[in-house]
Amino acid sequence: MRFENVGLRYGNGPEVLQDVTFALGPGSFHFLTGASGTGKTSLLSLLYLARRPSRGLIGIFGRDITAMKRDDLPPIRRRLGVVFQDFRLLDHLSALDNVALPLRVAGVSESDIQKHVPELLTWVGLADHINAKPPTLSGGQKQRVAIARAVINRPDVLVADEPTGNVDDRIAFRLLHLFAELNRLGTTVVIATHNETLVRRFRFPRLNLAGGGRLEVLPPLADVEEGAAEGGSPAAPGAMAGVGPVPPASLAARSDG
Amino acid sequence: MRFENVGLRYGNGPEVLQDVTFALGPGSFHFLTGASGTGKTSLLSLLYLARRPSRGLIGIFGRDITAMKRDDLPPIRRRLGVVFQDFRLLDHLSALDNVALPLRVAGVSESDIQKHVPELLTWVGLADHINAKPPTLSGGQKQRVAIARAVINRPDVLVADEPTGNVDDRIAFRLLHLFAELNRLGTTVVIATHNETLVRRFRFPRLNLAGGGRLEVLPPLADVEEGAAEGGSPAAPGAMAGVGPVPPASLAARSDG
Amino acid sequence: MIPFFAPRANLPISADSTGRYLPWLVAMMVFLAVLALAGALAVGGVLDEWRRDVAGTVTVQIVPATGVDPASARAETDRRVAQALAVLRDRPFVASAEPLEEPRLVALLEPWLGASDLVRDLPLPRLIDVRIAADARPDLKALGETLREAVPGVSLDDHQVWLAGIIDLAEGLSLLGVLVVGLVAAATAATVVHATRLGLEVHREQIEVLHLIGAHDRYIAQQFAARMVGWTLEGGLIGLLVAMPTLMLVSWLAADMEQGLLPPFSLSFWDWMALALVPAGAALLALVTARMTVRRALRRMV
Amino acid sequence: MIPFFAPRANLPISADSTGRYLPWLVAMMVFLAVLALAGALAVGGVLDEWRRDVAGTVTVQIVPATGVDPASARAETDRRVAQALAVLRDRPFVASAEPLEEPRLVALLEPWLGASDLVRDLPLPRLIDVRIAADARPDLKALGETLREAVPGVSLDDHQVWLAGIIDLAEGLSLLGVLVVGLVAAATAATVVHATRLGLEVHREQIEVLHLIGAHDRYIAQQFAARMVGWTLEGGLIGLLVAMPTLMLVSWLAADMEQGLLPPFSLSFWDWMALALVPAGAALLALVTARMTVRRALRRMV
Ligand SMILES: Nc1ncnc2c1ncn2[C@@H]1O[C@H](COP(=O)(O)OP(=O)(O)OP(=O)(O)O)[C@@H](O)[C@H]1O
Ligand SMILES: Nc1ncnc2c1ncn2[C@@H]1O[C@H](COP(=O)(O)OP(=O)(O)OP(=O)(O)O)[C@@H](O)[C@H]1O
Ligand SMILES: [Mg+2]
Ligand SMILES: [Mg+2]
Repeated sequence: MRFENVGLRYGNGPEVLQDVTFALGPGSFHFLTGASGTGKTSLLSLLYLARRPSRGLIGIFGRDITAMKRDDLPPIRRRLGVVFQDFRLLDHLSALDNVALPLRVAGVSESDIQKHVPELLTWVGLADHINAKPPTLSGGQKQRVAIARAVINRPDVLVADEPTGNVDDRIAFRLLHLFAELNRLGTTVVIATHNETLVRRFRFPRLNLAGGGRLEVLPPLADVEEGAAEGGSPAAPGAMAGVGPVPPASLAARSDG
Repeated sequence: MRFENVGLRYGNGPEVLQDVTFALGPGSFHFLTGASGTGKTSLLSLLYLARRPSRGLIGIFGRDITAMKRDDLPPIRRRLGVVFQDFRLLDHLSALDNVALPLRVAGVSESDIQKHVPELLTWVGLADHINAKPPTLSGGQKQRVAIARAVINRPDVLVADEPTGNVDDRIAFRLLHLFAELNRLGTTVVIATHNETLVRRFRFPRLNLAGGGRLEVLPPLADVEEGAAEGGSPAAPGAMAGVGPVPPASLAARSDG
Repeated sequence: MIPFFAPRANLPISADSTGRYLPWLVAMMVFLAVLALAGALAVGGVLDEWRRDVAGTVTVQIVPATGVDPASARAETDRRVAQALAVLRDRPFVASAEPLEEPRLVALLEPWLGASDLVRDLPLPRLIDVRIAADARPDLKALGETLREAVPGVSLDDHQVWLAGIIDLAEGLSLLGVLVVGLVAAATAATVVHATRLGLEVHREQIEVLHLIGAHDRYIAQQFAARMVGWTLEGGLIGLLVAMPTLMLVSWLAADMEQGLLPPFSLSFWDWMALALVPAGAALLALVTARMTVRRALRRMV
Repeated sequence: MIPFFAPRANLPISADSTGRYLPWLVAMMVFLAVLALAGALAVGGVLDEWRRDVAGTVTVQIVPATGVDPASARAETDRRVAQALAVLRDRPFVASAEPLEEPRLVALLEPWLGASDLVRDLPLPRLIDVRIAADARPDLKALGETLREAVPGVSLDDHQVWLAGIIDLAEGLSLLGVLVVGLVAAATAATVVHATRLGLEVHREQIEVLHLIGAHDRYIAQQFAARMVGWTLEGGLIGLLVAMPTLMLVSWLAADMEQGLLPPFSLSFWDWMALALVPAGAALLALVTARMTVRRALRRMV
C-alpha cells in the first residue's frame, strides 16, 4: 500500500491533500489523526477506491490503482473492508443482511452466511438485534453493524473512518481489540479517529494530517500514567483484557474473502 | 421540565424506557450518559417532542405535553434547540441556509439572518464553508452546522445528542463552552454523550441510563488529577481558557427566539 | 407567502429527483389529455355539421305496378302507395309522410328523360316524402325491410340510410372520445397524485426536520404545495406546447384528406380555451393533492 | 441470477417509494397504450371491410340531348358520351371506361318504368361504367367537376362519391390512430425511462454501497433491472387487466350503436395477442433502460 505525491482537489477548490507520500507495510496498523476537516475522510476514500487522486500514484497490493481500468477494481475492492463515517447501511435490509452483503456479492454460500454472520453480530453485542433494520437501531448499534460488515470478509486491508464516534469507551476498546486481532492475522489496518484515549491506549504508529493537506508519519503516542489515571473507569485495560482479545472464531477460521 | 413515570416502547417490543422520573430546573445543565443502545436518543426524542411516551407524564415550560393537541406544539418546539445524532441537515441548502432555517420558520427578518448566522458559523470554525452544502462538508463540519442550527435561536431548552462524536477534543471543548455560555444565559441544557473526558472536564450533574431503561441522577463526575494527566495535550483546560468561553456576541444579544 | 412562480432559492423543500422527473410525467399526461380532448371536441363539431346535413327527411320510392290495363295498373299502384303511407304513419318517429304529386314527379324526371310528351304517359314510380320527427333516431334499415315485406316494389333511398348509419357511428365515436377524455383526465389526476406522494416520500426527511424545528403544518404544506404546483405547471405547459403543433398538424392533415367533402376538422375559440386550461387543471389538482397529502402525513407525526 | 418474479426478500435494491408508485404509473400508460392500439386495430378492420364494399367502379350518367330531330339529338348524345369517355380515359386512375349498351340500359330501367314499349323510344340517359385502377385513390369530386365543365349534362353517382369520401376519412382516422399509438408508446417509453431514472436517483446510495463493496457492474445492473422489470410487469398487467373490460364495454356499446349497418367493432385473435404483448413490451423497455441507465451511472463512478 503506497501513496506517492498524491494530491486531491474537489472541483476547482484548493488541494485538500498535498504531496501525500507514505507506505503501509502488509500487516501494519496505523491511526489516522488530524483536526476536523483536514482531509482524513478524503484520504481514506482514495484508499478504498471511491475516488481517484487528482495527481500522484497509489499502489495497492503491488498494483498501480491510478492506471487500472474500472472493470478491474471490484476484485480489489473485495479485499478491502470499509467502515464509513456515516455508516451507509441499507435501511431496508436487516442487520444480518447488511453484514452478509459482502459475502453475497462474493458468492459465498447461504449456509456459511447463516453460520458466521450471527456469530459476529453477537460478538459486537447485537445478539438481540440481528433482524432489526437500521432505522430502528441506535447510533452506536448502527456503527457496530457497519463495522461487522467491514470485517466479515476478513479483508486484507481494513479502512475505518471514525468507527467509535457513537459508542462508549468500553465498546470502543472491544472493537479496537477486534481490529487488532484482525491485524495480528495479517490484515493491514488504517483507522481515522478523533478519540485520543484510544490512540494512547493502543500504541500504534500514527499518520497525522496537519493543516494544508500535508501528511506526517508519527510514532505511537505514549499513554501517560495509564493505570493510575483511569484505573477505575469501565474502560480500563484490565477490564478489557478479559473480554476484548478473543475474536469471534468464525473470523479467525475463514481462509480468504 | 418534568418526567413522571415515563415509559416508552416501540411497537410491541419491550419497554426501552421504564418509570423514568426526573425534573430539570430552569437553567440547569445535565449530561445524559449510558451505554450504547440504552435509550438516550429515545429519551431525548421525548424531550424534543418527536414522540409521545407510551405512558407517564411529561411537562415542559409548566405544561403537560402528553395532554396537548398537536397544533399547539410548534410554538413549544421553537423554544427548543435540538442537535440530532445523525445531524439531519437539508442536503440541498447551504450551511448558512440550514442554520437560518429556525429563524426563517419563526419569521425573523432576512437582514438579521444575514448578520447573525455567518457570525455563529465563523465562531464554530466554518468561516470558509458558509456557502458549502452538507454533502461537501466533512463529518465534523456537518456536526458543527447542526449545532449552530440548534443554538441560533437561543432556545430555552437545548437538547444535544452526541454533539461531539465527530470532532476532536479541542473543538469539543469549544462547543461545550458554547453550551455552557448559553446555559449561563438561562438555557436549560441536556447533552447525551459517550465522551468521558468531556463529562469529567465539565463538572455538571449526570443523568445515567442503566440497563433495563431505568434512569438514575448522579452527581458530577470528578476530573481526577486534571492538569497532571493531560496538561500537554491540545485539549488541556489551559489551552481552552483562551479560546472557549467567549460566545458569539449575536448569541448573547438576541432577546428571545 | 412564497410566490408560486419565483420560488426562493433557499426553499426548504429540495428540487432533486422529483423536480427533475415530475414535470416530464405531467407533460406527457397533459399532452395526451389535450389530444384526447381536442379529438372529442372536433368529432362533436363535425357531428353537428353532419346532423345539419341530413335533412330530417327520407324518400320512399314505389315502383309502378305493370299490367295490360293501364287503368287497373294505376289503381294497384295507388293502393300500394296508400299501404306504404299507412305503414309509415304508424311509426312513432315519422312526423309526416306525403306522396309527391305526379306533375312534380314529371318535373323531377325531366332532366333525365327529356321534355318529351311520352314521359307523361309512362307508368312513373311514386315517391313519398317522409319527415322524421326531430331528435328521433330511427332504424331506417329496419324500416326499409318492414316496408318491403308489407308492400311490393317499395324501397328506401339508400344514400340516406347510409348517412344515418354514419351519423350513428360518429355519435358513437364522439361518446368514445368523451370516454377517453375522462379516462385520460383520471390518469392525469392519478399521475399527479402519485407523483405528489412520491415527492412526499422523497422529501420525508426534510418535512420531518421542518416539523421538529417548529414549522406549522400550514407552512410545510404550503412550501411543498408551491413546489409541486410549480413543477406541475411547468410540465403542463410543456405538454400543452408540444400538443398544440401536433394538433395543428393533425388538423392540416385531416383538412387535406377530406378534400372538402366533410366539414373541416376545426376547433372553436372556446375549444382552444378549454385546451389551454388543461395545464391549469393539472396544477390545481397538484395543489389540492399536495396539501391534502402533506397534511395527512403530518397528522401521523406527533 | 435472481428470478424476476420471485425477488429474494433481501434484494439489495430496496422497494421503497419507487416500488410503490412505478407500477401505477406504468399501469396507466399501458392502459392508454392498449386502448389506443385497440382503436387503431379496430378502425383498420372496419376500413378493410368498407374498402371491399366500394367496388372499384363509378357510374357516370349523361343526360340525353334534346332536340326536334331525334336523329341529330341522338348523334349529339353520342358525341357527349365519346367526349366523356375521352376525359375519363385520360385519367391515370381510370383502369377502363365502357359505355353501357342500350339494351342493358333498358333492362336496368324496366323495374322503374315498366316493360312498356314506350321505353324503347325514350331518349334514355347513357351510363358509363368506370373501373378505377386498384389502389388508386381518385378525387372523385374533382373528376365530377372536370366532367361537368367538359361535357354538358354529365354527372357522377353521388352515393359513390360520398362513400369514397367516407373511406378517405376513415383512412385518415386510421392514420391518426396509428399516430396516437405511436405517441402513447413514446409516452410509455418515456415514463418507464423516467421512472427508471427516478428509481436510480432514489437508490443511488444503495448502488454506491454495492459498488464500493466490490459488486460488479453487471451484478448491480441486474439487481436493479430485476426490480424495475418486476414493477413494470406488475403495473403493465394491472393496466392490461383494467383495459380489457373497458375494451369489451366499448366494443359492446359500439355493436349496439351501429345497428349492424357497419362491420362490427371487433378484434381478431392476433389483435388480442398484440394487445396482450403491450405489458411485456413495457417490461422489456424497462429492462433495457434500467440496464443502460445503471451502467451509464456506474461508469461515472470510479
Ligand atoms: N465532496 C466534496 N466536495 C467538496 N469539498 C469537499 C468534499 N468532501 C470534503 N470536502 C472538503 O474537504 C475538506 C476535508 O474533508 P474530509 O471529509 O476529508 O475531512 P475529515 O478530515 O474527514 O474531517 P472530519 O474529521 O470532520 O470528518 C473539508 O474542508 C471539506 O469541506
Ligand atoms: N424506531 C425504533 N423502533 C424500534 N426500536 C427502536 C427504535 N429506535 C430505537 N430502538 C431501540 O431502542 C433501543 C434504544 O435506542 P436509542 O437510540 O435510544 O439508544 P441510545 O442510548 O441513543 O444509543 P446510542 O448511544 O448507541 O446512540 C435500542 O435497542 C434500539 O434498537
Ligand atoms: Mg471525516
Ligand atoms: Mg443515540
